[in-house]
Amino acid sequence: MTVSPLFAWTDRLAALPVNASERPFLSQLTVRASDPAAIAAMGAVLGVGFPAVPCTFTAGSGEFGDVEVLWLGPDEFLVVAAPDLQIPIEEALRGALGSARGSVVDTSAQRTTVVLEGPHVRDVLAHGCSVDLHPSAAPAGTCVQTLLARTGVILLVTGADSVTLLVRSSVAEYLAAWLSDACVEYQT
Amino acid sequence: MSSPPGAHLPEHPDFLWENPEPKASYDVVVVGGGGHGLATAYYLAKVHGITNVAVLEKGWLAGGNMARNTTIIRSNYLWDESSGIYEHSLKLWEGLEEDLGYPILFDQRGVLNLAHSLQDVRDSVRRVNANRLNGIDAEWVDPAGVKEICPIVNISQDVRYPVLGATYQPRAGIAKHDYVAWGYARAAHAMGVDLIQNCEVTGLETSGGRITAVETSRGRIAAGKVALCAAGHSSVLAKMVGLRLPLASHPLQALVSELLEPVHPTVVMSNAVHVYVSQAHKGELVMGAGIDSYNGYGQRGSFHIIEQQMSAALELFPIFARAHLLRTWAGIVDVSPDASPIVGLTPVGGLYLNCGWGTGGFKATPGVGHCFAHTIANDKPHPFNEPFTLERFTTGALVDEHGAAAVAH
Amino acid sequence: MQLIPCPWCGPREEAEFHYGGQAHVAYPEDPSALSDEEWAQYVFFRENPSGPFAERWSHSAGCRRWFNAVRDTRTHDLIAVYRAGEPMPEVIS
Amino acid sequence: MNFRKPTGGAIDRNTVLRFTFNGQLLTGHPGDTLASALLANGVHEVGSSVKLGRPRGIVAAGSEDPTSLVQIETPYSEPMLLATTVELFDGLEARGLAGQGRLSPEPDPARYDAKHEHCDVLVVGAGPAGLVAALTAARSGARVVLVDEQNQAGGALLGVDEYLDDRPSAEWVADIVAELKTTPGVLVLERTTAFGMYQDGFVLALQKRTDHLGFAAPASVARQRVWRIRTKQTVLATGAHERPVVFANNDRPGIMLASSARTFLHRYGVLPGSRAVVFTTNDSAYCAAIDLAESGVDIPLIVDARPEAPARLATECAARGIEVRAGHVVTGTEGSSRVTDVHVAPLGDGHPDTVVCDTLLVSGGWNPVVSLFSQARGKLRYDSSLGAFVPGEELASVRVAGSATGELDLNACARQGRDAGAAAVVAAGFTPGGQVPLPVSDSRCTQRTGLVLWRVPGDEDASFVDLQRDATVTDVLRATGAGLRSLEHIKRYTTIGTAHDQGKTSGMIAAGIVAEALGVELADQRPTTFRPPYTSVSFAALAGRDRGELHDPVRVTAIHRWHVAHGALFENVAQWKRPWYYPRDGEDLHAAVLRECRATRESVGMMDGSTLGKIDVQGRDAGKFLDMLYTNMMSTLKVGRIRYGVMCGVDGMVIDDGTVIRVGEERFLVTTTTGNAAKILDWMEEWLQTEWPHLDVHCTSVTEHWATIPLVGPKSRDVLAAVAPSLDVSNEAFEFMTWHDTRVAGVPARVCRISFSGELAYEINVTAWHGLAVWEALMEAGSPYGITPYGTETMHVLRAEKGYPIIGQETDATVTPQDLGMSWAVSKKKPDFIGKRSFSRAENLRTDRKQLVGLLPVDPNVLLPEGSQIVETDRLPEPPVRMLGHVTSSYPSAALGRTFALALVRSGHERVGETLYVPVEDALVPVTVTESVLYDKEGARRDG
Repeated sequence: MTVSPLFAWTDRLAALPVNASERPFLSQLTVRASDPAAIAAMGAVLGVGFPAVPCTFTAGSGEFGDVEVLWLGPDEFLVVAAPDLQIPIEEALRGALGSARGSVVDTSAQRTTVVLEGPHVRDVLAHGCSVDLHPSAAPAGTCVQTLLARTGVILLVTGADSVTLLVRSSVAEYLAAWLSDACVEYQT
Repeated sequence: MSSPPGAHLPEHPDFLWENPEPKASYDVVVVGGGGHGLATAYYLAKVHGITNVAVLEKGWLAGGNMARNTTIIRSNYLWDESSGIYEHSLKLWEGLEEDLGYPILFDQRGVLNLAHSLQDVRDSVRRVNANRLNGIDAEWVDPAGVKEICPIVNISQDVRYPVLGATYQPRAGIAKHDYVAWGYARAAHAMGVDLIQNCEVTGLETSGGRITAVETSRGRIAAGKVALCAAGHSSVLAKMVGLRLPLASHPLQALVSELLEPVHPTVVMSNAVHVYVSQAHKGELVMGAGIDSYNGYGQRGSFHIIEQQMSAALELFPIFARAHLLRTWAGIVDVSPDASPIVGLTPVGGLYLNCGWGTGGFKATPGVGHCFAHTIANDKPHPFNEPFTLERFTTGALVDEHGAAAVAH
Repeated sequence: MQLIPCPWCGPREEAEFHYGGQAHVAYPEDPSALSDEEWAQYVFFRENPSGPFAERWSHSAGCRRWFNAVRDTRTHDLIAVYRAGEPMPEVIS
Repeated sequence: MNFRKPTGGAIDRNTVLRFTFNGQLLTGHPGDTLASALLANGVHEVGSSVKLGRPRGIVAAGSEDPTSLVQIETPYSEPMLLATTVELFDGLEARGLAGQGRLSPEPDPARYDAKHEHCDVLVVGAGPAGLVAALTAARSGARVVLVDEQNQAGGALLGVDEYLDDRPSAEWVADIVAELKTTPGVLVLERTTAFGMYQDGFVLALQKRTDHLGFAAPASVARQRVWRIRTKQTVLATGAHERPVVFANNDRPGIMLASSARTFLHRYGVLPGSRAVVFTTNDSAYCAAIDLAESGVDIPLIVDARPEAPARLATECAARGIEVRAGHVVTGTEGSSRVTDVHVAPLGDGHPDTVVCDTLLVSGGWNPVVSLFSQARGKLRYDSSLGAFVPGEELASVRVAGSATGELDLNACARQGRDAGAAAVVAAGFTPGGQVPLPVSDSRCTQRTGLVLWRVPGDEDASFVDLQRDATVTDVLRATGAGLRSLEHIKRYTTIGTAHDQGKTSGMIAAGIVAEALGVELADQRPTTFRPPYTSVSFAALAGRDRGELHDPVRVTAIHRWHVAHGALFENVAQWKRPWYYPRDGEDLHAAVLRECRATRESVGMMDGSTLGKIDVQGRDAGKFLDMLYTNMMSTLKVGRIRYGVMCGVDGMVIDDGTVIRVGEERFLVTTTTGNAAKILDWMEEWLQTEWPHLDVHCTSVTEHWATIPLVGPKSRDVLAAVAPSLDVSNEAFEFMTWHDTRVAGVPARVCRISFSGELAYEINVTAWHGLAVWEALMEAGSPYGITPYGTETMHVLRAEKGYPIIGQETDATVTPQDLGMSWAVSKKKPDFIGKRSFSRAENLRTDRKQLVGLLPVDPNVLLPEGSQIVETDRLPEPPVRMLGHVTSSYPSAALGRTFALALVRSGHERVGETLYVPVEDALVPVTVTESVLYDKEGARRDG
């Protein structure tokens, strides 16, 4: 039996005007690499090229289904895929990395994922996030690591009115509580 | 309606000091006309009879950290070396009003240092026990005792960082900073010390390994001895003679509310949540926060520090919710690696150093003024500042008030 | 609050960063060859100028990269930022 | 008596609002402020002065007012608000203050929040200059934010009845606001005061969102919001404040700034009195006089300090029966709770004449509002024709427009706004759009320069410079006479400018009087520093929603819910909540911990160790890297094995400890203490990125990926065997300090054989998602053995019995590994590691360092308080007493059948066997110094 960090919050999150929902148990692998060939090879095995531009993510589909690759730093990426794929993906990535300098670490349970949708998303986040989320500054495809209120998050802009947050599992409930509070004014 | 209690401070005297032109030469030039510089000049004249002294201030007297601090006075430091000099200072505070003939509003209303974790409790009890064996009044009080001393503290155990108890020093308190500085200035002036404002030191002249003069924005002033009391600017001055100091100058912010009826009878400090607060004589809440992280001489800090401080303050004092922030400001504090000062001789003959007080300088004013004057007069440290050498960073004999989880400010 | 241009992520609020003091203070090649005085200089002594200062920052809540900056400590204005390993731009006169 | 005009003003006369002031029931209308409603009821006396108890009235109409301080009592008590900025609502109760407010002991029920906003151009102030600036910027397509402290746009136009382009100014304003509000990318914030201007275009603004709604304020809406605005360019159109002239008894209620009286008239339809004398140094007050006269106020006299009155305005006055006396000044007033007479005399010398009145309107000129410009580090310049400090330089990203520059002509102000708006958008990378036409006003008052007059000679003791602080000309002259020269000193001596208004109307006058007294030029004087906030901001607004459970994140493990359900009490460790102990009915801490310890040592216990920091270290140089970080050798560790390690700072002091697991040839997993997890990862990254970028090593935090469960006690092997059938748990197959990957309770697990208690123990690591299930499976498998969950306190006792230190409890940043008796963990072989060089400093070589030892109280039932100090003698000498060290940990021990302690003691290692003394309250408790390991010294229990 598995329990996700926000399992007790499902109903409360769903009732928020940002239609929040946890996407638990995703496969997540932290990749450190800087060798272009190795990065290309890893992209190839996933079927999605690694993001070349800071603060963006790429998405695509391949052998492991839908995969997103998040830019976390100049030599750091987070690969996100459907549940239960972390072991084969880790193996595939290790294979692609080969002897190049780098690392692959299964961090699937390190963070959980919360999807927010609807017209209030940017407003609600602006109560705690100092990064400019205006569509002109943060179009779909944006991936920033920043602070939301008093905790760190990875924030993905996935569409016009949709944002995905990745948050450390231990503070997920704080994030949920904060979101609930920040949403109060937007509740109809 | 009648005048509210406490809203009216004692008048300053009709005469404070003259504004002389600098003389060509002094026996001792004190660089920095803050509390420490003025106190040093005062004790040089009073205790050692050295009155051919100039205090050089680049701005206005006591306009730096002296004008910007939250005036907490206490001596309940952990280490013997620290409690020695701070307790020496506290004893001088206790007689200072009479000594200076100036109403400095020294008010021994006690200081509570709150503990919020089990380790805080252990560290606090350790400090209380050390204080008592050093002859310093100190007690450990439980949350109910905290409430008794300061009824507005939230001692609910349901909050994020509940109050688990506190150390209490009854003899600690506050004073009125301008009154203290002006008291020293007036008394020093009366004994013949020249107080020279708008006089920035731009160079230190040495000859044969000995200080000979200071260059200033108002010309060269020859000096038998030079004593640096420049707080945040100490590194800049020391560098003029090639002396490197283990200091970093940081912004330290503080703030004040409007005048409020008395609600806060003591001083409360909480290192864990970075708040210290008292209600000053006229009724304003005076609060300080943690230092800004970066080096800065700009006398301004970052506003998120103030916001964090407010949220922490309201956890401890819900009653402050609708008090209003009236004014914020920042000083420049010179922080040493062990959060203890550097007071003593330097490799340059006749050049003396008093710096590194970080956030704790105000409370030390009389004590360090007294000891530093002794050091200058005798070319030898006073026993109370003997441990605070520059050499300790080489030998490793630090007085680590920072690392030892003792309390800053 | 300063807006600090992370060389990787662009301008972000100061609250996302961790300060690291003076830049370009290398760990000694062979500490055992140093005198106590020299070792103390490395451990405890840093420049503390009033004016341009080459210093280190880490974008701790962002990409977690350390980088260097030249900042005027009088105004707190950032004059330049540059990535770790890059030479200091010639902005200090 | 009713001073409300039958028509005029932006108020709703059809709705009556009832309010109580100083116990008196009064009425007003929507659109009123408390001040305008009081004046409409003929109430001028609001409170009293802080020092002298003299009556205080209403001087100004806005946030610059120095006197109208009130305490609001409904719907929630709030101190020290200005009647001029409190919007009236039905049921408002307020009382005047004597300079001091009162904090309510009741919890504040309101919500507060903050919001980040980003823009290309921020315009502060929605007067004519600000509106034109904002519209100019908006038309370029830039993102624009316009903030204004009033509840409606218009600025100074709200207080006049001018026509712009032949129509009421309100229509001109409304058109611009309407266009702004419909332009995409434009945010207009009313009731929003920009109070702080920081670096890099960071502006803080406070929005009062529900205060005006009174009891009708929705509980769900944040009452106040702090806007954190990050802008590329700022246009400051902050306007100017009229200032008074100081004369004898200038503080009586009924004495008001002329433009403010005009504002009360036009904005609220309120007359300041029945008969008003006007005292001015410039033209603007003539407009106030004429407007009031036309509204039925008797204006017997305009006293103009200038040698000649402006001809056209004087003619207009004459036509309305208003006498104008040029070259005259007001020298004093009479009255107690309200002015009744004004003394008028020729400027210089002359016999005073007395004029009866109930109102005295004063204008001494205008002070541009330069607070934010100054906060932005803009330099100020003294303008001698205005008698005021004005912006003295151009800043790259901050422009000033309108009367904030000292310009007082409306058309010129609007032009400045347009120019500033255009320049701002260009600087922000946009092209200005359609040009905004500049309005032409029909205002009478066109002459701009007046006479700079700070004070009229007279009774200096009653000539008030700061009405709120009761600071007089006498005080200023005493200060200069005392030798003070700096305005900052004089401010402190007199307290001028330190009240709620921060000297908005008094500061400039004080500077002028000082300059006169010292005979110096104001141009050579440095004004006192403007500091944030521009107007006061409640503490609660600044705390925002970071309160209560949102004050600081609580971190919990995947098993937290179980601990709560099973009655654990929690300890805060950094941000984590860790189970402290699990009391059963009637148990206190000691009873529960004795039970938990006994169960663990005698059978089996387990705890949630998930909070330990875990860092994956990979790369070819991982071993080399760890060799530099740890005092002991890690590169020689064999795959499959585990080693305990200590880390020091460069100063040689212990900073952390933990286990290092060699996962593969190029891969380690290191653990840190709970509180230091982030710090140690940062520490590693710092060294890797800034010192050793050539090393092939990467560090990744996996703290929360893993749930970690130490399973401890002689029966732990049996329990583990029951849940890990595929694992050979025998001592031979699974040695101490090795690890195995297996399945526990059906899920993949890494099991490490390490022990922090001396007992046979396993640390089970599973993915956090499985943590709770595995925990429950272990509880079930252990139930035949009475498996007992234990918390941090029991963990501390068990490790202390073995003499294992806790970082942060036995150490305090002054303790070396050698002090802890861990020389065995300090490599002699490695040429270098962080901290090594510091070990050979003089202080580290002393033999009398404080060292970790055990202490056994001679009386085995005496529990030493942790934090107790230790002395050498059985009698205390007079202070200061020489202290040898302190008790770091102290517990009753089930295993030892007695109490014991750990302590740091000077020369402790040499003192084993000695008797020392611990002062506990008034007694000295004798203790015997022992080795730090007190239980199972030979390690017999480790293998079960």
